[in-house]
Amino acid sequence: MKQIVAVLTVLAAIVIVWYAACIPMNIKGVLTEQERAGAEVQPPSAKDRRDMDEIGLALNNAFAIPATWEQERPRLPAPHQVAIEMWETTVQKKITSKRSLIYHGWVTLSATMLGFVIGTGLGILLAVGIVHSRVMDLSVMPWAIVSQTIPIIALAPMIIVVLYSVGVQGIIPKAIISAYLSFFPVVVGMVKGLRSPDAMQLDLLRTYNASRSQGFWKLRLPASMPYLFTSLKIGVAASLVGAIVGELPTGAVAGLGARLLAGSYYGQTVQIWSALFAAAILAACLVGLLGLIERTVLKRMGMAQ
Amino acid sequence: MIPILGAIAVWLLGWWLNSRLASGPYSDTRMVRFLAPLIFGLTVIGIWELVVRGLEVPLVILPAPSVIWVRFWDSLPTLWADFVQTIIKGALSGYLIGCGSAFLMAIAVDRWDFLRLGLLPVGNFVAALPIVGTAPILVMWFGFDWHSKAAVVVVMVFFPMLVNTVAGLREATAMQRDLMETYAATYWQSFLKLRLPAAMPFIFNGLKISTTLALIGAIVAEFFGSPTLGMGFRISTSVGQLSLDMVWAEIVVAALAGTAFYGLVAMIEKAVTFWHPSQRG
Amino acid sequence: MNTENTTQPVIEARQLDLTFQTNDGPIHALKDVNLSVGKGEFVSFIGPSGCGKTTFLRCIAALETPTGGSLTVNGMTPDEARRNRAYGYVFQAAGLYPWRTIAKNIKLPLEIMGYSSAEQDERVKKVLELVDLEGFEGKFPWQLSGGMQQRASIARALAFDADILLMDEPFGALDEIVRDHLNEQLLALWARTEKTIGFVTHSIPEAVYLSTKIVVMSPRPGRITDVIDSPLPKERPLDIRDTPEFIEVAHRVREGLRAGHGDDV
Amino acid sequence: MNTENTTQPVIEARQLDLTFQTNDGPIHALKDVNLSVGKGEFVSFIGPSGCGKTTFLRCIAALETPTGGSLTVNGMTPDEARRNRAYGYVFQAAGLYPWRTIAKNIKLPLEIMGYSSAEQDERVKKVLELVDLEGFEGKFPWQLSGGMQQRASIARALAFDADILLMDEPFGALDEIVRDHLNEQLLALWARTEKTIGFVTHSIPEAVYLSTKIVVMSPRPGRITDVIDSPLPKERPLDIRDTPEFIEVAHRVREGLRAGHGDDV
Amino acid sequence: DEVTLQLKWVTQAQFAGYYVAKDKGFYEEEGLDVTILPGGPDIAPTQVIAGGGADVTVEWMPAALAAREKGLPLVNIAQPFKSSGMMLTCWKDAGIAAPEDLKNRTLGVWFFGNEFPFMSWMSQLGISTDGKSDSGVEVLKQGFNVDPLLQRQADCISTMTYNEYWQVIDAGVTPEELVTFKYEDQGVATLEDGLYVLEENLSDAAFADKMERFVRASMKGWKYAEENPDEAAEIVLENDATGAQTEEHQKRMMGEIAKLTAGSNGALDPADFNRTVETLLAGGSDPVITKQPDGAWTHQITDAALN
Ligand SMILES: Nc1ncnc2c1ncn2[C@@H]1O[C@H](COP(=O)(O)OP(=O)(O)OP(=O)(O)O)[C@@H](O)[C@H]1O
Ligand SMILES: Nc1ncnc2c1ncn2[C@@H]1O[C@H](COP(=O)(O)OP(=O)(O)OP(=O)(O)O)[C@@H](O)[C@H]1O
Ligand SMILES: [Mg+2]
Ligand SMILES: [Mg+2]
Repeated sequence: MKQIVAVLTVLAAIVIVWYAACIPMNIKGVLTEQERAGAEVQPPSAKDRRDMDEIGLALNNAFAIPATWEQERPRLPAPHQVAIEMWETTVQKKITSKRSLIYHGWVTLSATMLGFVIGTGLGILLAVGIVHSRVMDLSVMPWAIVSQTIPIIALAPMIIVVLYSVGVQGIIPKAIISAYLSFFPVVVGMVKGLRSPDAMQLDLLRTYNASRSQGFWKLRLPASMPYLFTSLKIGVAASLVGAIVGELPTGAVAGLGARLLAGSYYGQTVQIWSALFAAAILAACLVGLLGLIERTVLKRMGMAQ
Repeated sequence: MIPILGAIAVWLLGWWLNSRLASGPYSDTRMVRFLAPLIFGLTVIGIWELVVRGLEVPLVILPAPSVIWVRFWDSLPTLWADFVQTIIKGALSGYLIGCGSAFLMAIAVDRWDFLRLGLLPVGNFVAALPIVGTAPILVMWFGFDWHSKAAVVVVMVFFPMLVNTVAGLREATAMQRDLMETYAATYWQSFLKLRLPAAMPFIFNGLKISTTLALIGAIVAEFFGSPTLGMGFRISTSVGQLSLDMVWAEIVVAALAGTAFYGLVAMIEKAVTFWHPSQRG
Repeated sequence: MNTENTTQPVIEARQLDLTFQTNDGPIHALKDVNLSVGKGEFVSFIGPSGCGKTTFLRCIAALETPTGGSLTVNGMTPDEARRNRAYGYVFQAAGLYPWRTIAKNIKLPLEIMGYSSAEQDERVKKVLELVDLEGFEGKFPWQLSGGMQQRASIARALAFDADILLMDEPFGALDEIVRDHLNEQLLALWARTEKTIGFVTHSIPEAVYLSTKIVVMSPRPGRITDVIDSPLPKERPLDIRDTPEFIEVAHRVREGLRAGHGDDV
Repeated sequence: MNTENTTQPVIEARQLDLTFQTNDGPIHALKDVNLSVGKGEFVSFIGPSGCGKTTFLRCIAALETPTGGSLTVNGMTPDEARRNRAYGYVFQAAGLYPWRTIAKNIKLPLEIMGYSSAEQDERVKKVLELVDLEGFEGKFPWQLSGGMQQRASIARALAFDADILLMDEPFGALDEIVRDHLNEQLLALWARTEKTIGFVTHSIPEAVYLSTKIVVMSPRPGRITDVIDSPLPKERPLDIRDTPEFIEVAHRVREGLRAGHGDDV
Repeated sequence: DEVTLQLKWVTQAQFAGYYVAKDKGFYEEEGLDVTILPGGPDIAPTQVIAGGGADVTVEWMPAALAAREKGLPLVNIAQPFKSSGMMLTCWKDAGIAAPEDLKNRTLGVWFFGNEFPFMSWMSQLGISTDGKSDSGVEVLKQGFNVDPLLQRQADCISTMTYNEYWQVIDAGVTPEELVTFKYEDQGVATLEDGLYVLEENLSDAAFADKMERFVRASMKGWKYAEENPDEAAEIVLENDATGAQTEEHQKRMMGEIAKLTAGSNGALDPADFNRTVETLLAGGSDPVITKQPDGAWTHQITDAALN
């Protein structure tokens, strides 16, 4: 309850700041429009206004302030503009329509899910290898860190082209980029998790003369569950970013990334912002869903108190 | 065919060497901890070279490491200029501003519970905004030079740093806090003497995550507009010109810079949090 | 009987009540607790796990707020007393800060209370001697054994001049020999400084050996079932534990405990 | 004296040595340890912290490899004995797996050793009775008090038929009343099953009350300073602790400990 | 037979001919099953074809010639676009009237292989591109929209006659406020939107035959699009998966595109090729190509396809 009040307060504060920020951000564009429409603007020429202070401009031309919240292509769209756009492109469009955000969200989501499954699968396998083989631990782990310093996003177009060349197209290239991004947090989290049993718990199994696989299934795997879920949550958000990145270079085909690109290409700031928010909401939903699964699983395992 | 067999041989050799090292008597020494990944890296590079040569992969798809190496040495001045533009100006300044302001914000969040309850969920939401969407907006707002890149980096590192620092500041155990209570310590006394030191492992965790984010952010932001300089600019332009060797040379720079940056932060961490069990092990 | 009536009470609880609200419903941790402790007394609290010993100590130190009844310390509320820095508290685990050396850990309260640097050094030296830890000032907590850590945490509580020393099972983790030794030292310190001490323990001999007053508690809800004023003299060599008076008091404590335990074994 | 010579030794250590290599240089944890334990004996290990009690127990269970001397268990190496599942080990902390219910925790060794499902259920039922935990099968560890957890971990070690039960301070965290009760039960169990038991404790009365043989150890380097064969009968009511024999043995143990302690108090 | 076509950019009227040919069944008539892959901001069509991801690609000639020098033997088999649509669009009030006025300004330029015509032009003008000075300009790598001009971060930006220019106009700017320099008018135009294939494939008779049919059908599509611009624009819209394109913009674009394709029957005019090569060879200190390209185009396909 207290949390809801707090969140709403913070949101309200953000919205107010946002509206206020629209004024200096958009005032120059608005004044240019007003000038073209014949209004009297101080100073009258766009060239003079170019290097002027925005807040001063807004004060000098107070009549133009309301228009900063209504521009068609603002530098910073007002919150209600984004909200209306999202409403129109989700609820008011058929979800099969190419103009529906839900359709595009679904396209992105399917690549995200595929990539997430591949990424986590590989991540867990690698983590198991690292935990069980000292050779892998010594030689692979440092490179996993180095691999994260490579700007994969910059490589996305090349990856896609290379995959084209072996005949892989469509959802797979996106999924691979998304898998690459989700892979690392899962490896790190799972290595930590699989190593989380303490010496005593391991010794206990030794006194039973348990085999390695028994040790894995009965001790390491269950013990790693909380870590797994934490890293899955990070991983799924990364996956989504990966899928969106993968959509950019393949051209404005479909998906939230394509929406972002098209919005950017045609200067449709409102569309960019609504695609951005759609992506963030999608991420929040995925993380929330994982949180829900986490809670039920851990509860059934008796690990949530 | 022969290069492919060679590649398999290189793989087996690398694996054999590392197995020997790992199970040998010195497997816990620093030397091995350094050597094993090196051997692994060299193995991968060897295989790469042989496969590219063996299958005659075109240069415009994947250049061989030797070609990249030559390009790297030939283009040092360009690479250096790009490095300064992207890493020093864009990534580093954004990193400092972002981590610094996140730290200050974390103190405020820690101080007022209301902020923690309200801001953190919103913060997590904002952190989920994909960089490829925010970068063009920030380029539009902050111009083409490194300022917009720094802004992208600030946005990227702010929330991971905030979340980690806030978690860290709550890390002190109830008993440690109670002790401060019995001394009737003021807020700032208990902050400086208890919560801040206890938070250090978490703060460094955030700082480490942020290093790679900063690098990636600065490079990717250049895709959306830049002066004719910078690693992201060079990568995308070189792809267009099919100079894949240059692309990979820049990637080498990014990996080197990222590893060095990460390593530096990890070293400072070791010095500051020497007392933490994870550093003593 | 010897001290309670002669001096004004330092700690006075009347019908003290404390209920924790938890997700599984309320837990009645303390119920109708009445206790009066005079200046310079050594009070031990003993009772089965979960009977509210720690909770009561925390109430005295203003770390917990009672939900009913009254509690005064030196005639003030516990919170005022806390602000006057009346308490030295030793927690069950040593709770040293791992990033500070032993000496710096002991200096912690002194820094907070604004002692001069010279005074800090002097006091650290004094209390380290008191707990036999000379030469370990520069070590970090994790370089010391559990027993040494516990002693350092006692030194930390002694470093400043708190009237009231509250100790929650300080010797729980130590072996018998070390424990005996520290018991002797604690008694000597108490005799010298006239501090009022509240002491939680699970060991009957320890409680009887140390205390002027033994408070036996029982759980669900936590309450005091017996308060035993010790007839033992203030001067207590270790072998006092073989005297009939000692064995008798120990027996009474054991009976009280057993009664409180009931079915819960 | 009573059992050692009549049966073939189950555990036999000759000049056992163990040195840990650490960053701060080697630590000599065990030096020249000689011990022979017969079938069905109850051996207690007592000594100050860090004297190598745990290390010795771990050597027996093949969790640690000695660096010198010889050690045989049932005439085999400890590792062979481990593979024959000769050991039930109770660790100092309960160490239950938090994601398993009490019943499932007790089943863990049974699953690993491949008992049939029906047999598992039956054994769980039996050992839960033995430690007075009927009705708690479905609970998770954190829903139990510390004492109950410790009992569950003892049940886990009893569930399969290990010849040798090794217990490392199993009752360290319990209060005296609960401890007495568990001591009685452990003795009863031992009398019934004829297991050989190795038991680490810090409490002199506990060691004397339980054991047929008390091994006193001293640190730096860890070695055995005294082995006391108990003259007490096998049948031991709780009040045997007030008999002169008991007090005498306790005295001898205390003296041995004090000698070993030396300056290290 | 299957043919994969890689476009240079996203689905829009710039590629109307191919979409029309597909939609109207012209490819089918030739017995072809054509897959059209849209491009995007960071996809290099040359790289796609090098990797075997496409049989034929739409590319600009400078990029294709540069790739050829890099060892990727691309050959122009058809040239549906006669003229160049590229231009530089500037604010008039910034005081720019002639190319000489560009000195000391900030210009937005596309990179990713599209910077070659601009670089050649600047070197012909004797203007350096290393930064603002009396003899130089500051070059920005502009993104794929017209914001830098609208936000006045740049004095001039690159635009296409059929696309970005109209976005500026759509943003409310009147043509009178702008000054444009068409590369065509400046004599530095280079050939755009040609069809390129890998040289080694051409010697394969089956492939050549496939390309003949492809070019024939494509040109039929182009001519149909020229004659029915509105219908062509709608076909493009139907093929746009993002749903971001507007009908108005695409119809107008189709109109502009028609002007560029008008003079071509699909066969490359060698004179245009030579002019392009000259322009590129003149490209200053860091020229796009260093030597006269050899065999970079052929009439083999168009001769067979169009006669
Ligand atoms: N913060 C809390 N919230 C809810 N319940 C609590 C809290 N602290 C203590 N309790 C409950 O209050 C009761 C008394 O706890 P307390 O810690 O005082 O026992 P104790 O006598 O110190 O036991 P022990 O000997 O195990 O330390 C217990 O039932 C405990 O579960
Ligand atoms: N894995 C290890 N590496 C290095 N030193 C060790 C290790 N295990 C134990 N030691 C050292 O060996 C000595 C004996 O330790 P051990 O745990 O056997 O003592 P203990 O008698 O069980 O003490 P306690 O009563 O505190 O449990 C100690 O000095 C300890 O520090
Ligand atoms: Mg307590
Ligand atoms: Mg031990």
